[in-house]
Amino acid sequence: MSNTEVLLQQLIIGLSNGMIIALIALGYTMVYGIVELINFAHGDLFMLGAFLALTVVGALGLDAIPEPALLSWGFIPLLIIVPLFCATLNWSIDRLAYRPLRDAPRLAPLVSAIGVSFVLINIGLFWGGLRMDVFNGGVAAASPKDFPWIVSSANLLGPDSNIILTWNELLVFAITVPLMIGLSVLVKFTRLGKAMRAVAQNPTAARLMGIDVDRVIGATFLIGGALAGAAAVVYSSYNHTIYFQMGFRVGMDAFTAAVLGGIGNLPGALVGGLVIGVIRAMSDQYIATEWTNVVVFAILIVVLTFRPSGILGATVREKV
Amino acid sequence: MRIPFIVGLVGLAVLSGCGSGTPAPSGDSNTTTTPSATPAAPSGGNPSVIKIVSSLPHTGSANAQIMTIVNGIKLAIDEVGGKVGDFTIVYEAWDDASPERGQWDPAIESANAQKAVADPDVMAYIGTYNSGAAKYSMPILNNALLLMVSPANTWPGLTKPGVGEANEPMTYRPSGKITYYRVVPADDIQGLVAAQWASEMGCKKVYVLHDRELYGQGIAKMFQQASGPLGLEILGFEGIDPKASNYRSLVTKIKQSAPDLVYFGGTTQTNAGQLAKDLRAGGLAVKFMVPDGCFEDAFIESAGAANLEGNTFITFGGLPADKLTGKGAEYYANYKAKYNSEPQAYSAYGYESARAVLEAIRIAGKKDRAAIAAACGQIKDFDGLLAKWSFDENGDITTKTLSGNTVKNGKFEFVKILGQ
Amino acid sequence: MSLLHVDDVTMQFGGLTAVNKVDFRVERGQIFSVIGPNGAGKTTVFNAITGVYEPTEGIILIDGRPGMRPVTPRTILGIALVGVLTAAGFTIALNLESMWNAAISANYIYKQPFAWGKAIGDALGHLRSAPATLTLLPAIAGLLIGVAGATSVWRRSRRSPDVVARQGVARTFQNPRVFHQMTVLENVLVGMDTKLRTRFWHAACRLGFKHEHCSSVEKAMAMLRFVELEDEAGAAASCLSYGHQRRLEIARALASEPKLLLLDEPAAGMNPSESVDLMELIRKIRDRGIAVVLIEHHMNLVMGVSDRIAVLDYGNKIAEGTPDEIQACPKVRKAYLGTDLD
Amino acid sequence: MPAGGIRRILVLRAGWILLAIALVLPVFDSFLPREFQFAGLMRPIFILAILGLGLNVVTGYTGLLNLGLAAFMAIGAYSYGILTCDIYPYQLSFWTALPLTICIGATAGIVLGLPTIRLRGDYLAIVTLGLGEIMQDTLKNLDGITQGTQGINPLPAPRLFNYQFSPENWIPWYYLLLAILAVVVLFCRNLEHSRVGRSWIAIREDEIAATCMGINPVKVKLLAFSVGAELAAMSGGLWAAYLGSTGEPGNYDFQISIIALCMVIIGGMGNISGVLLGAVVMIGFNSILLVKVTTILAQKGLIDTQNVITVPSNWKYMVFGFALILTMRFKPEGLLPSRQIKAELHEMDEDRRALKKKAGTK
Repeated sequence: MSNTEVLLQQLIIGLSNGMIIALIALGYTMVYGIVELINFAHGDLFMLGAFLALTVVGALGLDAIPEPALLSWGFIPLLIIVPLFCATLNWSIDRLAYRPLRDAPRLAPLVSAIGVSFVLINIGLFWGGLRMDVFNGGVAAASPKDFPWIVSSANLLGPDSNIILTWNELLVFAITVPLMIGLSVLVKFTRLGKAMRAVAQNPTAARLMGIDVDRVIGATFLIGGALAGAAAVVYSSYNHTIYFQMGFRVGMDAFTAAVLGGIGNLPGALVGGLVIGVIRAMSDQYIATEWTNVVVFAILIVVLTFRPSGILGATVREKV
Repeated sequence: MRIPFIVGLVGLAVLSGCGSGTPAPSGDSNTTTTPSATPAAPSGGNPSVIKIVSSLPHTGSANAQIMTIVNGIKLAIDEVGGKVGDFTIVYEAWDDASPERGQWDPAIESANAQKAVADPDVMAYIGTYNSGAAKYSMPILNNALLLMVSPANTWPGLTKPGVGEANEPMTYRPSGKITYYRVVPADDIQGLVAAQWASEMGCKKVYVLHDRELYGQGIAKMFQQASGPLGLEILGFEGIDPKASNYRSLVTKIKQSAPDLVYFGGTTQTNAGQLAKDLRAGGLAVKFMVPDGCFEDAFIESAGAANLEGNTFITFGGLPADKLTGKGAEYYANYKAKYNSEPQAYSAYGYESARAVLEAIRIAGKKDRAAIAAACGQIKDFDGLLAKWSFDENGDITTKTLSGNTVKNGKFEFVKILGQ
Repeated sequence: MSLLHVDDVTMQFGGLTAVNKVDFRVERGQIFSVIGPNGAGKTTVFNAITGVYEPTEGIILIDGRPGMRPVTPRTILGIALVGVLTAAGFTIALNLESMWNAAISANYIYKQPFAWGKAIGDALGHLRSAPATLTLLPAIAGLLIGVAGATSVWRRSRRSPDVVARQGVARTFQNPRVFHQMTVLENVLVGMDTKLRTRFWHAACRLGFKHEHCSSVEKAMAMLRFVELEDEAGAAASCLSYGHQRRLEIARALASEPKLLLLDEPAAGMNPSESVDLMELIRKIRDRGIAVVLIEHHMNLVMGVSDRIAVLDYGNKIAEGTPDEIQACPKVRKAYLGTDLD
Repeated sequence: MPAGGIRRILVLRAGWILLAIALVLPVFDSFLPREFQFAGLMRPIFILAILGLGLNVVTGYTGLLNLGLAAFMAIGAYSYGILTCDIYPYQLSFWTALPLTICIGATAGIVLGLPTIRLRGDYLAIVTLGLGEIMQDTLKNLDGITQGTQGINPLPAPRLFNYQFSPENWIPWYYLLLAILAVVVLFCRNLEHSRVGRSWIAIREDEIAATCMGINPVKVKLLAFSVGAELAAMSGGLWAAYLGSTGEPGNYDFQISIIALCMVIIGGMGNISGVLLGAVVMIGFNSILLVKVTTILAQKGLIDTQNVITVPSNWKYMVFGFALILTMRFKPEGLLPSRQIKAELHEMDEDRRALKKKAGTK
């Protein structure tokens, strides 16, 4: 492989990984923007989404297809069921664990979110014990599960090409980009979007204007959950391994992306995700795999030193 | 008023501490743990009962493997009818793992060791599964001269001087006596044999990866050291992040250097499955070799059988159960008859370690920790599963037989015996 | 020189101009009121004075000094030090393992005595012989990042309310901001913070601490007596009524022994008799030699105590003068009542 | 009102009650049947309680969310390891190494706090979270110095007036750790009731109001951050000394930070007795009760390891999670009431007592 090819390949990998990170980061950033809560459970919600995806794959027998077609029909039920599940779950979590704490001190919902995250991790552990073939009969509940290929793994650039680009990479973009465009349109132009921005700016004023704040927040959790669900499908079909503790690491990457881009800022989440994805790929290639996490962290610190609110974040003026 | 109280408290603490312990003999202040001349074995207990405990990580992804080890131990005890001489043998399986780690936990392992020491009936300690865990329990058990036999520890430094750290293995033997034995060949042998096998298969250039864990990194280093004399070129030696979501960037980097073989020192728990997947997805159709930490069904399950098919090679410090002959074949048949399932790779070693313990008790013939531990070292030409073996002066087993395995049709398949 | 100089101060939030070229001066011992309809920008002026906001334009001087951290030789030295340390940190971080190997691993033989001098020499020797990409480059990068980072951080924190407070300006807030989880007494003790000398280790070990503690509690109690809250000293601040919280805020502000006290609507929500008491209190504060700037809607109170009054409307100062002059000013009446009465 | 009286005593004297219980526990414990003995397992509680007190300074008093305290614990453990182990040339004793460890922890806190402490609360949370993760990576990667995942061992046990502590005899350890914990508690109490503690709490309560009182928020926060780091490093050093090994870097992971957070939250934020109680509850549940229950159930043959749901320790996350959620929902001030309620109960506040004394002497 020539150096250019390597660079191109790493860019493809970095951007694909970055897109997935960004998709999850969007969920963090939306919730943060509107209720100023770091939704710690988001990564684990995503993990449960991946477990559901695997269950659906097992139930539909998608794992039995030896050589999947270019675009498997199996994606369609996955992309409906999993986001729906995650959205409902996220909404319920908000309803039960966060909403009663709306007026409590800042730390209270955050701690509650950590608690929810634990509960979800535990559910994930038990889920892995499900007596299904895709979970290996549920004998070793905690061990990583193989997520079968549901999309063709053939190289689109021809079998001899050094650069690998498959439907998997394209699918990451094909699912993520429309979702992001849809989200921006929703936030910019719809009634709900306007209400969301109003609540984000000032919940009290929004309530006085006749906006049902709780409903708007609930809708935000629904959308954030659906994004996590979509991310779970994309992630699982791209990486092919899921395990019950993956929510933490993936969530942390996404959260770092949200902060790097400027938390509460939708384009910021995208920028942050892509930047982190590409930095990871480049660090793996040109520095050393074992130092990648440290490199990402160092860059985060340097960026925050110069721009305390992230790359695209606006300076917040506290009301006095 | 408060300060005097605290001072008093500290004084009280010191006092009670001095009262309850034996003062250390004055001597070289550099020695870290002063051996007490006669380890005070806890009194009490039932004189006709000898308790054997095992400390293995039940919780976590090694679970399936561990269960077959425990079954192996039980099998060995049942074979002697639960009695050695006049002593009734009681066995307890302890867990040294915690769910949040999904593997062994240092606090639990050292608590287990202390618990074993405190129990007057415990005469032998089978464990640990992980070499890292052994480092915690070894000094504690050694100080009490309690026999410890490991079915799975492969870190060379635990027994052999000169291969590990400067203070190994003496640091694990505060009493100066050897009380730790293992029935598996250590990693230096496995690393060497793996490199030999790679060379035999015609590989010239290898890329070595490891999981930055004690076991994986250690064995990868042994592989690297053995490679030089064999004429294998090491293209890279790199640690991976076991929690990463994928290794595609790394695979691209490896691809650029075009190796014949990728060696990964790691286990199923440290994402060997994902690495195998990404090697294939990244279009790197080279040989992939892993050590015995991946010799369990969970590896095939998490990697997806198709990704391992044909070009994945696993070294294992022993033979697969169904390839055993003689005593080994007997064990395999008994196991299947008793538990109605296939034993996993380390089950045989669980069985073997329990047999070693029982043999030691038989030789010693009395319920005395020091005697039993010493007796274990005297085991010679024991009719083992693979061949006749003895314990050498370090407490290592003398057999050096390893097997080379591959994956065919979603199952491990034995290829050949290595290192003979 | 007047105590407080507000010179052509403009505050913009995005496109909105909240305060437009406002100027006034407050002299020592004066009670100065700022009045105006809601949203006229009064509180914004307070925030600009106390350093909570940075004015978009204009100058604010307290006792002739701007309310921000001055650039001193110490600042420059500090930034330079951060730069040098970052440079050293970067270089060492990149060479840590190899330096360690050269100094420690190569020289230490298990349980043998260790030659420290040789080890240090070897470490430095190793650094000297390392390629420039591993030493000079990170050093330069570290120096640049360190200096730039430190400058950026320092500039951002330059204008901070605590700097202004240390210059002798104390304030209260429109909605009382007492520390709810502390007792009333502790609230006042926080106000005294700048006057206390207890250092960290002294506090932790209770060395030479009793004396200051007693005298500060005594002073705090005197403060509470001054605002007639001494009976509540041990109560949690959150248990106080609204009016009492306002008094507590005043006591807390006074505890910092300010030269200038800014009161933001101290009489809001008070009944007439309470505001008479308050008027008395404000005079008493002035008599201690403290200048008071007051934002207030209660015209009786304002006209009763003020020496001078400035009137804001839509961010502009429309009038300034003695109470009599203000009462006579037609522009003010128009601003308040919307039409010219005459 | 007797009920109120008992409650008052419980609230105001919780620390003393806990201390008294801790002092007699080993005696009481020796009367229990062997399989129910647990006092030896209390030692991790004492060590981790120090960590909890460190977090209490940062999060409880100052309101900064530090999710990476484990990083400082790791720094402490490894500093202690490098300073004492005989494979390095330093080979200091416990009593010299521990203070040095604390100093290293405090310095690390300042160095890492300087660029980050000005960040808003949630940004600080992610930065500290990241710090906790990369500290493990760094320690693993620098294996030439830290022995990587092998951990540094063995570490010498302390020696006190000719008495050599040893791993087998737990009672001296018990009292040593208890005494150190008592000193740390005293340290924290003194700080809490001093100018330093007041400024921490003021910053937590209302940063703007506190700054307008002349408190420099950066200095105050940095101090809190570094005190937290120093206590965490101390607990790390003790942990390493207690285990006789630093363990592998992966032991100092997010779980540790979270357990510390749970202690502080469940026990009662900003309340020392609460943190101690939280430590007892959390660690007691985590490494004593759960282990005991699992062992007993296993002996009775009620556990099917092939089935995750039947293993009690697999329910741990669930229990922790619900504990956190329910605490926040129904008792956000924690098990032991916070200062505010304490203040209500205080009729003779300490400060007023000081005043009375002063007035009396005049």
